[in-house]
Amino acid sequence: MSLVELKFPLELSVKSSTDNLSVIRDFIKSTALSLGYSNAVIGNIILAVDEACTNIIKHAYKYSHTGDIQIELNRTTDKFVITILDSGIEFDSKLIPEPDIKEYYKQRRIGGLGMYLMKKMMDEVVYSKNKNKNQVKMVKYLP
Amino acid sequence: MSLVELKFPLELSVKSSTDNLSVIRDFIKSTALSLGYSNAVIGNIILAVDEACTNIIKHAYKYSHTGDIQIELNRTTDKFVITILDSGIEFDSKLIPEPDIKEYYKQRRIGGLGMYLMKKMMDEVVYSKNKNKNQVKMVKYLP
Amino acid sequence: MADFNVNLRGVGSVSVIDVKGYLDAHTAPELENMFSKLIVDKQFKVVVNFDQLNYISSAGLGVFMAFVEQMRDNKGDIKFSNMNDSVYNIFDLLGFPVLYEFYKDEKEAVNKFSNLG
Amino acid sequence: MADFNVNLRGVGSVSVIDVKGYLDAHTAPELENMFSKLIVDKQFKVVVNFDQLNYISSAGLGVFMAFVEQMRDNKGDIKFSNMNDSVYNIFDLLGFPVLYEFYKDEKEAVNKFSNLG
Ligand SMILES: Nc1ncnc2c1ncn2[C@@H]1O[C@H](COP(=O)(O)OP(=O)(O)O)[C@@H](O)[C@H]1O
Ligand SMILES: Nc1ncnc2c1ncn2[C@@H]1O[C@H](COP(=O)(O)OP(=O)(O)O)[C@@H](O)[C@H]1O
Repeated sequence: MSLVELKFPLELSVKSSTDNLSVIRDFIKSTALSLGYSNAVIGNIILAVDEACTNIIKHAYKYSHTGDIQIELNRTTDKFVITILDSGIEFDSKLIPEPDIKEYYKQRRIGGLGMYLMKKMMDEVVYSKNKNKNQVKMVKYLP
Repeated sequence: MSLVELKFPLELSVKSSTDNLSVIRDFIKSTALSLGYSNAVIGNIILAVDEACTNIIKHAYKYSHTGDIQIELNRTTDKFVITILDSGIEFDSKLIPEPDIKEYYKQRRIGGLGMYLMKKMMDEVVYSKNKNKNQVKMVKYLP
Repeated sequence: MADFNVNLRGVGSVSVIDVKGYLDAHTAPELENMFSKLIVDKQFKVVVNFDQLNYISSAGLGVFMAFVEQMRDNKGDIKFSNMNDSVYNIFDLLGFPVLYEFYKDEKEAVNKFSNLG
Repeated sequence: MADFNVNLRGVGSVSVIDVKGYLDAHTAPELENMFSKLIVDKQFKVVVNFDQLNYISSAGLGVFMAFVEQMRDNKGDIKFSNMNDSVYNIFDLLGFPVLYEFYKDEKEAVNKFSNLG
Protein backbone atom coordinates (compact mmCIF):
# COMPACT_ATOMS: atom_id res chain seq x y z
CA MET A 1 0.00 0.00 0.00
CA SER A 2 1.40 3.30 -1.07
CA LEU A 3 0.89 6.20 1.30
CA VAL A 4 1.12 9.72 0.05
CA GLU A 5 3.07 12.00 2.36
CA LEU A 6 2.57 15.47 1.03
CA LYS A 7 5.65 17.65 1.01
CA PHE A 8 4.80 20.98 2.59
CA PRO A 9 4.44 23.92 2.23
CA LEU A 10 1.65 23.87 -0.32
CA GLU A 11 0.28 27.18 -1.47
CA LEU A 12 -2.82 28.26 -3.33
CA SER A 13 -3.37 31.83 -4.54
CA VAL A 14 -6.75 32.96 -5.79
CA LYS A 15 -8.59 36.16 -6.53
CA SER A 16 -11.03 37.45 -3.92
CA SER A 17 -14.26 36.16 -5.40
CA THR A 18 -16.85 33.91 -3.81
CA ASP A 19 -16.72 32.04 -7.14
CA ASN A 20 -13.38 30.65 -6.02
CA LEU A 21 -14.59 29.26 -2.67
CA SER A 22 -15.20 25.86 -4.25
CA VAL A 23 -11.61 25.59 -5.48
CA ILE A 24 -10.37 26.59 -2.04
CA ARG A 25 -12.52 23.93 -0.39
CA ASP A 26 -11.31 21.27 -2.83
CA PHE A 27 -7.69 22.21 -2.12
CA ILE A 28 -8.18 21.88 1.63
CA LYS A 29 -10.05 18.64 1.17
CA SER A 30 -7.39 16.90 -0.88
CA THR A 31 -4.68 18.00 1.55
CA ALA A 32 -6.58 17.10 4.69
CA LEU A 33 -7.49 13.70 3.27
CA SER A 34 -3.85 12.77 2.90
CA LEU A 35 -3.18 13.80 6.50
CA GLY A 36 -5.56 11.10 7.67
CA TYR A 37 -8.34 13.11 9.30
CA SER A 38 -11.84 11.64 9.49
CA ASN A 39 -14.43 12.95 7.07
CA ALA A 40 -16.15 14.82 9.88
CA VAL A 41 -12.97 16.65 10.86
CA ILE A 42 -12.14 17.38 7.22
CA GLY A 43 -15.58 18.95 6.92
CA ASN A 44 -14.81 21.16 9.90
CA ILE A 45 -11.47 22.31 8.54
CA ILE A 46 -13.03 23.08 5.17
CA LEU A 47 -15.74 25.12 6.85
CA ALA A 48 -13.24 27.14 8.89
CA VAL A 49 -11.22 28.00 5.79
CA ASP A 50 -14.37 28.86 3.83
CA GLU A 51 -15.47 31.22 6.63
CA ALA A 52 -12.05 32.88 6.83
CA CYS A 53 -11.91 33.42 3.07
CA THR A 54 -15.52 34.57 2.90
CA ASN A 55 -14.71 37.21 5.51
CA ILE A 56 -11.70 38.36 3.52
CA ILE A 57 -13.80 38.68 0.36
CA LYS A 58 -16.64 40.44 2.17
CA HIS A 59 -14.86 42.63 4.69
CA ALA A 60 -11.22 43.02 3.63
CA TYR A 61 -11.91 43.40 -0.09
CA LYS A 62 -15.55 44.57 0.06
CA TYR A 63 -16.51 42.10 -2.67
CA SER A 64 -13.96 43.42 -5.18
CA HIS A 65 -12.69 40.53 -7.27
CA THR A 66 -9.24 41.98 -7.80
CA GLY A 67 -7.72 41.22 -4.41
CA ASP A 68 -5.42 38.30 -3.68
CA ILE A 69 -5.99 35.55 -1.17
CA GLN A 70 -3.02 33.36 -0.41
CA ILE A 71 -3.48 30.09 1.44
CA GLU A 72 -0.37 28.40 2.72
CA LEU A 73 -0.49 24.93 4.24
CA ASN A 74 2.16 23.53 6.52
CA ARG A 75 2.55 20.62 8.84
CA THR A 76 4.66 20.35 11.94
CA THR A 77 5.12 17.18 13.95
CA ASP A 78 1.70 17.52 15.51
CA LYS A 79 -0.13 20.34 13.74
CA PHE A 80 -1.73 21.13 10.41
CA VAL A 81 -1.18 24.87 9.99
CA ILE A 82 -3.27 26.93 7.60
CA THR A 83 -2.10 30.50 7.00
CA ILE A 84 -4.30 32.84 5.00
CA LEU A 85 -3.00 36.19 3.82
CA ASP A 86 -4.72 39.14 2.22
CA SER A 87 -3.82 42.71 1.29
CA GLY A 88 -7.23 44.18 1.99
CA ILE A 89 -8.50 46.53 4.67
CA GLU A 90 -6.70 46.15 7.94
CA PHE A 91 -8.58 44.19 10.55
CA ASP A 92 -8.15 44.15 14.30
CA SER A 93 -9.84 40.97 15.44
CA LYS A 94 -9.59 42.11 19.05
CA LEU A 95 -12.28 44.69 18.31
CA ILE A 96 -14.74 41.93 17.44
CA PRO A 97 -16.41 40.65 20.59
CA GLU A 98 -16.82 36.93 21.06
CA PRO A 99 -20.49 36.51 20.22
CA ASP A 100 -22.80 35.36 22.96
CA ILE A 101 -24.82 32.88 20.99
CA LYS A 102 -27.89 33.36 23.18
CA GLU A 103 -27.73 37.14 22.90
CA TYR A 104 -27.12 36.69 19.25
CA TYR A 105 -30.45 35.02 18.67
CA LYS A 106 -32.32 37.45 20.86
CA GLN A 107 -31.08 40.21 18.62
CA ARG A 108 -31.73 38.08 15.56
CA ARG A 109 -28.63 39.36 13.87
CA ILE A 110 -28.04 37.91 10.45
CA GLY A 111 -24.26 37.72 10.26
CA GLY A 112 -21.59 37.34 12.89
CA LEU A 113 -21.35 33.57 12.94
CA GLY A 114 -18.27 33.11 10.77
CA MET A 115 -15.52 33.80 13.26
CA TYR A 116 -17.41 31.87 15.92
CA LEU A 117 -17.48 28.82 13.64
CA MET A 118 -13.78 29.18 12.80
CA LYS A 119 -12.88 29.06 16.49
CA LYS A 120 -15.19 26.12 17.13
CA MET A 121 -13.84 24.13 14.19
CA MET A 122 -10.12 24.71 14.75
CA ASP A 123 -7.79 24.24 17.70
CA GLU A 124 -6.15 27.65 17.29
CA VAL A 125 -7.14 30.80 15.39
CA VAL A 126 -4.78 33.77 15.50
CA TYR A 127 -5.07 37.04 13.58
CA SER A 128 -1.97 39.16 13.01
CA LYS A 129 -0.07 41.30 10.50
CA ASN A 130 2.63 39.80 8.28
CA LYS A 131 4.68 42.23 6.15
CA ASN A 132 1.81 44.63 5.55
CA LYS A 133 -0.60 41.81 4.91
CA ASN A 134 -3.41 40.60 7.10
CA GLN A 135 -2.83 37.09 8.32
CA VAL A 136 -5.03 34.54 9.97
CA LYS A 137 -3.34 31.38 11.12
CA MET A 138 -5.48 28.40 11.96
CA VAL A 139 -4.25 25.19 13.49
CA LYS A 140 -5.78 21.75 13.66
CA TYR A 141 -3.93 19.10 15.63
CA LEU A 142 -3.00 16.10 13.53
CA PRO A 143 -5.07 12.96 14.03
CA MET B 1 -29.17 27.02 -10.70
CA SER B 2 -26.02 28.67 -9.55
CA LEU B 3 -23.04 28.46 -11.85
CA VAL B 4 -19.57 28.98 -10.53
CA GLU B 5 -17.43 31.14 -12.77
CA LEU B 6 -13.95 30.91 -11.40
CA LYS B 7 -12.02 34.16 -11.28
CA PHE B 8 -8.60 33.60 -12.82
CA PRO B 9 -5.65 33.47 -12.41
CA LEU B 10 -5.52 30.64 -9.91
CA GLU B 11 -2.14 29.52 -8.71
CA LEU B 12 -0.82 26.49 -6.89
CA SER B 13 2.75 26.20 -5.62
CA VAL B 14 4.13 22.91 -4.41
CA LYS B 15 7.47 21.32 -3.65
CA SER B 16 8.99 19.03 -6.27
CA SER B 17 7.94 15.69 -4.88
CA THR B 18 5.92 12.97 -6.55
CA ASP B 19 4.00 12.87 -3.24
CA ASN B 20 2.37 16.11 -4.34
CA LEU B 21 1.14 14.86 -7.73
CA SER B 22 -2.23 13.94 -6.23
CA VAL B 23 -2.82 17.47 -4.94
CA ILE B 24 -1.86 18.85 -8.34
CA ARG B 25 -4.31 16.52 -10.07
CA ASP B 26 -7.10 17.47 -7.66
CA PHE B 27 -6.45 21.17 -8.29
CA ILE B 28 -6.67 20.71 -12.06
CA LYS B 29 -9.76 18.59 -11.69
CA SER B 30 -11.74 21.05 -9.63
CA THR B 31 -10.82 23.89 -11.98
CA ALA B 32 -11.52 21.98 -15.19
CA LEU B 33 -14.86 20.78 -13.82
CA SER B 34 -16.09 24.32 -13.41
CA LEU B 35 -15.04 25.14 -16.99
CA GLY B 36 -17.54 22.58 -18.25
CA TYR B 37 -15.28 19.99 -19.87
CA SER B 38 -16.46 16.40 -20.16
CA ASN B 39 -14.97 13.88 -17.76
CA ALA B 40 -12.92 12.36 -20.57
CA VAL B 41 -11.34 15.69 -21.46
CA ILE B 42 -10.75 16.51 -17.79
CA GLY B 43 -8.90 13.20 -17.52
CA ASN B 44 -6.71 14.20 -20.45
CA ILE B 45 -5.86 17.60 -19.00
CA ILE B 46 -5.02 16.05 -15.64
CA LEU B 47 -2.73 13.54 -17.34
CA ALA B 48 -0.90 16.23 -19.31
CA VAL B 49 -0.26 18.26 -16.16
CA ASP B 50 0.82 15.16 -14.24
CA GLU B 51 3.32 14.30 -17.00
CA ALA B 52 4.69 17.84 -17.13
CA CYS B 53 5.15 17.96 -13.35
CA THR B 54 6.60 14.45 -13.22
CA ASN B 55 9.20 15.52 -15.77
CA ILE B 56 10.08 18.58 -13.71
CA ILE B 57 10.52 16.45 -10.59
CA LYS B 58 12.55 13.80 -12.42
CA HIS B 59 14.62 15.80 -14.85
CA ALA B 60 14.68 19.44 -13.74
CA TYR B 61 15.06 18.71 -10.02
CA LYS B 62 16.53 15.17 -10.19
CA TYR B 63 14.10 13.97 -7.53
CA SER B 64 15.17 16.57 -4.96
CA HIS B 65 12.13 17.58 -2.87
CA THR B 66 13.29 21.12 -2.28
CA GLY B 67 12.46 22.63 -5.66
CA ASP B 68 9.39 24.70 -6.40
CA ILE B 69 6.73 23.95 -8.98
CA GLN B 70 4.31 26.75 -9.72
CA ILE B 71 1.13 26.06 -11.64
CA GLU B 72 -0.79 29.05 -12.90
CA LEU B 73 -4.20 28.68 -14.47
CA ASN B 74 -5.79 31.25 -16.73
CA ARG B 75 -8.68 31.44 -19.09
CA THR B 76 -9.07 33.59 -22.17
CA THR B 77 -12.25 33.82 -24.23
CA ASP B 78 -11.59 30.46 -25.84
CA LYS B 79 -8.67 28.85 -24.03
CA PHE B 80 -7.81 27.25 -20.74
CA VAL B 81 -4.12 28.09 -20.25
CA ILE B 82 -1.93 26.13 -17.85
CA THR B 83 1.51 27.57 -17.17
CA ILE B 84 3.99 25.53 -15.16
CA LEU B 85 7.21 27.09 -13.89
CA ASP B 86 10.28 25.57 -12.27
CA SER B 87 13.75 26.76 -11.26
CA GLY B 88 15.51 23.49 -12.00
CA ILE B 89 17.99 22.46 -14.66
CA GLU B 90 17.50 24.29 -17.91
CA PHE B 91 15.75 22.30 -20.59
CA ASP B 92 15.73 22.78 -24.32
CA SER B 93 12.72 20.86 -25.54
CA LYS B 94 13.89 21.27 -29.14
CA LEU B 95 16.66 18.78 -28.40
CA ILE B 96 14.11 16.09 -27.62
CA PRO B 97 12.99 14.39 -30.81
CA GLU B 98 9.31 13.67 -31.37
CA PRO B 99 9.16 9.97 -30.59
CA ASP B 100 8.21 7.63 -33.38
CA ILE B 101 5.89 5.37 -31.47
CA LYS B 102 6.67 2.38 -33.72
CA GLU B 103 10.41 2.83 -33.39
CA TYR B 104 9.86 3.33 -29.73
CA TYR B 105 8.47 -0.13 -29.24
CA LYS B 106 11.08 -1.75 -31.44
CA GLN B 107 13.70 -0.35 -29.11
CA ARG B 108 11.57 -1.20 -26.09
CA ARG B 109 12.57 1.95 -24.33
CA ILE B 110 11.02 2.37 -20.94
CA GLY B 111 10.57 6.12 -20.69
CA GLY B 112 10.01 8.80 -23.26
CA LEU B 113 6.22 8.76 -23.38
CA GLY B 114 5.50 11.73 -21.15
CA MET B 115 6.01 14.57 -23.59
CA TYR B 116 4.26 12.60 -26.32
CA LEU B 117 1.19 12.24 -24.10
CA MET B 118 1.25 15.93 -23.19
CA LYS B 119 1.10 16.89 -26.86
CA LYS B 120 -1.63 14.37 -27.58
CA MET B 121 -3.75 15.50 -24.66
CA MET B 122 -3.48 19.26 -25.15
CA ASP B 123 -4.09 21.60 -28.07
CA GLU B 124 -0.83 23.50 -27.57
CA VAL B 125 2.36 22.74 -25.62
CA VAL B 126 5.14 25.33 -25.66
CA TYR B 127 8.38 25.27 -23.68
CA SER B 128 10.23 28.53 -23.01
CA LYS B 129 12.16 30.54 -20.44
CA ASN B 130 10.43 33.07 -18.20
CA LYS B 131 12.63 35.27 -15.98
CA ASN B 132 15.24 32.59 -15.40
CA LYS B 133 12.62 29.96 -14.86
CA ASN B 134 11.69 27.09 -17.11
CA GLN B 135 8.18 27.43 -18.38
CA VAL B 136 5.83 25.05 -20.12
CA LYS B 137 2.56 26.50 -21.29
CA MET B 138 -0.21 24.12 -22.23
CA VAL B 139 -3.49 25.14 -23.80
CA LYS B 140 -6.79 23.32 -24.05
CA TYR B 141 -9.56 25.00 -26.03
CA LEU B 142 -12.65 25.63 -23.97
CA PRO B 143 -15.63 23.33 -24.55
CA MET C 1 -20.93 23.00 -12.96
CA ALA C 2 -24.06 23.54 -10.90
CA ASP C 3 -22.75 24.07 -7.44
CA PHE C 4 -26.07 24.81 -5.90
CA ASN C 5 -29.66 24.39 -6.89
CA VAL C 6 -32.87 25.57 -5.28
CA ASN C 7 -36.31 24.38 -6.30
CA LEU C 8 -39.79 25.32 -5.13
CA ARG C 9 -42.75 22.95 -4.81
CA GLY C 10 -46.22 23.51 -3.37
CA VAL C 11 -47.50 20.82 -1.02
CA GLY C 12 -51.00 21.89 -0.08
CA SER C 13 -50.68 25.32 1.46
CA VAL C 14 -47.03 24.74 2.29
CA SER C 15 -44.06 25.82 0.17
CA VAL C 16 -41.31 23.22 0.05
CA ILE C 17 -37.85 24.40 -0.96
CA ASP C 18 -35.42 21.72 -2.08
CA VAL C 19 -31.82 22.74 -1.66
CA LYS C 20 -29.09 20.81 -3.41
CA GLY C 21 -25.31 20.92 -3.44
CA TYR C 22 -23.16 23.57 -1.80
CA LEU C 23 -24.71 26.50 0.04
CA ASP C 24 -21.98 29.07 0.67
CA ALA C 25 -21.44 32.82 0.35
CA HIS C 26 -21.50 32.44 -3.41
CA THR C 27 -24.77 30.57 -3.68
CA ALA C 28 -26.68 31.93 -0.67
CA PRO C 29 -28.09 34.89 -2.68
CA GLU C 30 -30.06 32.43 -4.75
CA LEU C 31 -31.79 31.04 -1.68
CA GLU C 32 -32.34 34.61 -0.50
CA ASN C 33 -34.13 35.42 -3.77
CA MET C 34 -36.36 32.43 -3.32
CA PHE C 35 -37.39 33.59 0.14
CA SER C 36 -37.95 37.14 -1.10
CA LYS C 37 -40.30 35.80 -3.76
CA LEU C 38 -42.22 33.79 -1.18
CA ILE C 39 -42.67 36.94 0.91
CA VAL C 40 -43.97 38.85 -2.12
CA ASP C 41 -46.38 35.98 -2.85
CA LYS C 42 -47.44 35.92 0.80
CA GLN C 43 -46.32 32.32 1.19
CA PHE C 44 -45.22 32.15 4.80
CA LYS C 45 -45.35 28.42 5.52
CA VAL C 46 -42.06 27.02 4.38
CA VAL C 47 -40.34 23.67 4.69
CA VAL C 48 -36.73 23.46 3.54
CA ASN C 49 -35.83 19.94 2.45
CA PHE C 50 -32.08 19.38 2.91
CA ASP C 51 -32.01 15.87 1.50
CA GLN C 52 -29.55 16.74 -1.25
CA LEU C 53 -27.58 19.48 0.48
CA ASN C 54 -23.91 18.55 0.87
CA TYR C 55 -22.56 21.63 2.54
CA ILE C 56 -23.56 24.81 4.35
CA SER C 57 -21.50 27.72 5.63
CA SER C 58 -22.58 30.63 7.83
CA ALA C 59 -23.67 32.56 4.75
CA GLY C 60 -26.33 29.91 4.19
CA LEU C 61 -27.36 29.84 7.83
CA GLY C 62 -27.76 33.61 7.71
CA VAL C 63 -30.50 33.33 5.09
CA PHE C 64 -32.79 31.49 7.48
CA MET C 65 -32.07 33.98 10.24
CA ALA C 66 -32.91 36.79 7.84
CA PHE C 67 -36.37 35.52 6.95
CA VAL C 68 -37.72 33.42 9.81
CA GLU C 69 -39.11 36.34 11.77
CA GLN C 70 -41.13 37.65 8.85
CA MET C 71 -42.60 34.21 8.30
CA ARG C 72 -43.54 33.86 11.95
CA ASP C 73 -45.00 37.36 12.14
CA ASN C 74 -47.36 36.20 9.40
CA LYS C 75 -48.46 32.97 11.08
CA GLY C 76 -45.97 30.96 9.12
CA ASP C 77 -42.57 29.44 9.88
CA ILE C 78 -39.43 27.97 8.34
CA LYS C 79 -39.08 24.30 9.24
CA PHE C 80 -36.26 21.99 8.26
CA SER C 81 -36.37 18.39 7.08
CA ASN C 82 -34.19 15.55 5.79
CA MET C 83 -30.90 17.01 6.98
CA ASN C 84 -27.81 14.79 6.91
CA ASP C 85 -25.64 14.56 10.01
CA SER C 86 -22.77 16.71 8.84
CA VAL C 87 -25.05 19.60 7.94
CA TYR C 88 -27.12 19.16 11.10
CA ASN C 89 -23.99 19.34 13.23
CA ILE C 90 -23.34 22.89 12.06
CA PHE C 91 -26.90 23.97 12.86
CA ASP C 92 -26.64 22.21 16.19
CA LEU C 93 -23.35 23.84 17.11
CA LEU C 94 -24.91 27.25 16.56
CA GLY C 95 -27.95 26.48 18.68
CA PHE C 96 -30.48 26.44 15.86
CA PRO C 97 -32.45 23.51 17.34
CA VAL C 98 -33.67 25.89 20.07
CA LEU C 99 -35.10 28.24 17.50
CA TYR C 100 -36.15 26.03 14.59
CA GLU C 101 -38.02 22.76 14.20
CA PHE C 102 -36.12 19.91 12.54
CA TYR C 103 -37.89 16.85 11.10
CA LYS C 104 -36.62 13.61 9.66
CA ASP C 105 -39.23 13.63 6.91
CA GLU C 106 -40.59 16.38 4.78
CA LYS C 107 -44.12 15.01 5.28
CA GLU C 108 -43.86 15.32 9.04
CA ALA C 109 -42.73 18.92 8.68
CA VAL C 110 -45.52 19.75 6.24
CA ASN C 111 -48.13 18.16 8.49
CA LYS C 112 -47.06 20.31 11.41
CA PHE C 113 -48.41 23.29 9.51
CA SER C 114 -51.80 21.65 8.85
CA ASN C 115 -52.12 20.76 12.51
CA LEU C 116 -51.71 24.39 13.39
CA GLY C 117 -54.49 25.17 10.95
CA MET D 1 -4.76 7.83 2.35
CA ALA D 2 -3.92 4.80 0.24
CA ASP D 3 -3.46 6.20 -3.20
CA PHE D 4 -2.42 2.98 -4.77
CA ASN D 5 -2.57 -0.65 -3.85
CA VAL D 6 -1.12 -3.71 -5.49
CA ASN D 7 -2.06 -7.26 -4.54
CA LEU D 8 -0.83 -10.63 -5.76
CA ARG D 9 -2.95 -13.77 -6.16
CA GLY D 10 -2.08 -17.14 -7.64
CA VAL D 11 -4.63 -18.60 -10.05
CA GLY D 12 -3.27 -21.98 -11.04
CA SER D 13 0.14 -21.35 -12.51
CA VAL D 14 -0.69 -17.76 -13.30
CA SER D 15 0.12 -14.75 -11.10
CA VAL D 16 -2.70 -12.22 -10.99
CA ILE D 17 -1.81 -8.68 -9.90
CA ASP D 18 -4.70 -6.51 -8.79
CA VAL D 19 -3.97 -2.82 -9.13
CA LYS D 20 -6.13 -0.29 -7.36
CA GLY D 21 -6.32 3.49 -7.27
CA TYR D 22 -3.83 5.87 -8.84
CA LEU D 23 -0.76 4.60 -10.65
CA ASP D 24 1.61 7.52 -11.20
CA ALA D 25 5.30 8.38 -10.81
CA HIS D 26 4.85 8.20 -7.05
CA THR D 27 3.24 4.80 -6.87
CA ALA D 28 4.82 3.04 -9.88
CA PRO D 29 7.84 1.85 -7.84
CA GLU D 30 5.51 -0.36 -5.84
CA LEU D 31 4.31 -2.13 -8.97
CA GLU D 32 7.93 -2.37 -10.09
CA ASN D 33 8.81 -4.13 -6.84
CA MET D 34 6.02 -6.60 -7.38
CA PHE D 35 7.33 -7.49 -10.84
CA SER D 36 10.89 -7.78 -9.54
CA LYS D 37 9.69 -10.27 -6.94
CA LEU D 38 7.89 -12.31 -9.59
CA ILE D 39 11.10 -12.48 -11.62
CA VAL D 40 13.05 -13.69 -8.58
CA ASP D 41 10.37 -16.30 -7.95
CA LYS D 42 10.45 -17.33 -11.61
CA GLN D 43 6.80 -16.47 -12.05
CA PHE D 44 6.59 -15.31 -15.64
CA LYS D 45 2.90 -15.73 -16.43
CA VAL D 46 1.22 -12.57 -15.26
CA VAL D 47 -2.25 -11.12 -15.60
CA VAL D 48 -2.76 -7.57 -14.40
CA ASN D 49 -6.35 -6.97 -13.35
CA PHE D 50 -7.20 -3.27 -13.76
CA ASP D 51 -10.73 -3.49 -12.41
CA GLN D 52 -10.09 -1.03 -9.61
CA LEU D 53 -7.50 1.17 -11.25
CA ASN D 54 -8.72 4.75 -11.61
CA TYR D 55 -5.74 6.39 -13.21
CA ILE D 56 -2.48 5.69 -14.98
CA SER D 57 0.30 7.98 -16.18
CA SER D 58 3.32 7.19 -18.34
CA ALA D 59 5.29 6.20 -15.25
CA GLY D 60 2.85 3.33 -14.78
CA LEU D 61 2.92 2.35 -18.43
CA GLY D 62 6.70 2.26 -18.27
CA VAL D 63 6.61 -0.53 -15.68
CA PHE D 64 4.99 -2.92 -18.14
CA MET D 65 7.47 -1.96 -20.86
CA ALA D 66 10.29 -2.62 -18.41
CA PHE D 67 9.29 -6.18 -17.60
CA VAL D 68 7.36 -7.64 -20.52
CA GLU D 69 10.40 -8.79 -22.45
CA GLN D 70 11.82 -10.75 -19.53
CA MET D 71 8.49 -12.48 -19.07
CA ARG D 72 8.27 -13.38 -22.72
CA ASP D 73 11.87 -14.57 -22.87
CA ASN D 74 10.85 -17.08 -20.21
CA LYS D 75 7.75 -18.38 -21.96
CA GLY D 76 5.54 -16.08 -19.99
CA ASP D 77 3.77 -12.80 -20.73
CA ILE D 78 2.04 -9.81 -19.16
CA LYS D 79 -1.63 -9.74 -20.13
CA PHE D 80 -4.19 -7.11 -19.13
CA SER D 81 -7.79 -7.55 -18.01
CA ASN D 82 -10.81 -5.63 -16.74
CA MET D 83 -9.61 -2.21 -17.85
CA ASN D 84 -12.06 0.68 -17.77
CA ASP D 85 -12.42 2.88 -20.85
CA SER D 86 -10.53 5.90 -19.58
CA VAL D 87 -7.47 3.84 -18.66
CA TYR D 88 -7.71 1.80 -21.87
CA ASN D 89 -7.74 4.97 -23.94
CA ILE D 90 -4.27 5.89 -22.71
CA PHE D 91 -2.90 2.44 -23.54
CA ASP D 92 -4.61 2.62 -26.90
CA LEU D 93 -3.24 6.05 -27.74
CA LEU D 94 0.27 4.75 -27.16
CA GLY D 95 -0.22 1.69 -29.33
CA PHE D 96 -0.11 -0.88 -26.55
CA PRO D 97 -2.82 -3.06 -28.13
CA VAL D 98 -0.32 -4.03 -30.83
CA LEU D 99 2.09 -5.31 -28.22
CA TYR D 100 -0.07 -6.58 -25.39
CA GLU D 101 -3.18 -8.71 -25.09
CA PHE D 102 -6.20 -7.08 -23.45
CA TYR D 103 -9.13 -9.11 -22.10
CA LYS D 104 -12.50 -8.14 -20.70
CA ASP D 105 -12.31 -10.78 -17.97
CA GLU D 106 -9.50 -11.97 -15.81
CA LYS D 107 -10.57 -15.58 -16.40
CA GLU D 108 -10.23 -15.22 -20.14
CA ALA D 109 -6.73 -13.82 -19.71
CA VAL D 110 -5.71 -16.57 -17.28
CA ASN D 111 -7.06 -19.26 -19.61
CA LYS D 112 -4.95 -17.98 -22.48
CA PHE D 113 -1.91 -19.13 -20.55
CA SER D 114 -3.27 -22.66 -19.96
CA ASN D 115 -4.08 -22.98 -23.65
CA LEU D 116 -0.49 -22.23 -24.46
CA GLY D 117 0.51 -24.99 -22.03
N1 LIG E 1 -10.85 39.13 7.34
C1 LIG E 1 -11.55 40.18 7.83
N2 LIG E 1 -11.24 41.44 7.44
C2 LIG E 1 -11.91 42.49 7.93
N3 LIG E 1 -12.93 42.39 8.81
C3 LIG E 1 -13.29 41.18 9.24
C4 LIG E 1 -12.63 40.02 8.77
N4 LIG E 1 -13.20 38.96 9.36
C5 LIG E 1 -14.16 39.43 10.18
N5 LIG E 1 -14.24 40.77 10.11
C6 LIG E 1 -15.15 41.62 10.92
O1 LIG E 1 -15.63 40.84 12.00
C7 LIG E 1 -17.05 40.76 11.99
C8 LIG E 1 -17.52 39.37 12.42
O2 LIG E 1 -17.21 38.44 11.42
P1 LIG E 1 -18.07 37.12 11.29
O3 LIG E 1 -18.19 36.51 12.63
O4 LIG E 1 -17.46 36.25 10.26
O5 LIG E 1 -19.50 37.58 10.83
P2 LIG E 1 -20.04 38.27 9.50
O6 LIG E 1 -18.95 38.21 8.49
O7 LIG E 1 -21.22 37.46 9.13
O8 LIG E 1 -20.39 39.67 9.90
C9 LIG E 1 -17.44 41.11 10.57
O9 LIG E 1 -18.71 41.67 10.50
C10 LIG E 1 -16.35 42.10 10.17
O10 LIG E 1 -16.66 43.39 10.62
N1 LIG F 1 10.86 19.53 -17.55
C1 LIG F 1 11.97 18.93 -18.02
N2 LIG F 1 13.18 19.34 -17.60
C2 LIG F 1 14.29 18.76 -18.09
N3 LIG F 1 14.29 17.76 -18.97
C3 LIG F 1 13.13 17.30 -19.43
C4 LIG F 1 11.90 17.86 -18.97
N4 LIG F 1 10.89 17.22 -19.60
C5 LIG F 1 11.46 16.32 -20.40
N5 LIG F 1 12.80 16.35 -20.32
C6 LIG F 1 13.74 15.53 -21.12
O1 LIG F 1 13.00 15.00 -22.22
C7 LIG F 1 13.04 13.57 -22.22
C8 LIG F 1 11.71 13.01 -22.70
O2 LIG F 1 10.73 13.24 -21.71
P1 LIG F 1 9.48 12.28 -21.60
O3 LIG F 1 8.89 12.13 -22.95
O4 LIG F 1 8.56 12.80 -20.60
O5 LIG F 1 10.06 10.86 -21.17
P2 LIG F 1 10.76 10.37 -19.83
O6 LIG F 1 10.58 11.42 -18.80
O7 LIG F 1 10.03 9.12 -19.49
O8 LIG F 1 12.18 10.14 -20.21
C9 LIG F 1 13.42 13.19 -20.82
O9 LIG F 1 14.09 11.96 -20.75
C10 LIG F 1 14.31 14.35 -20.38
O10 LIG F 1 15.64 14.16 -20.83
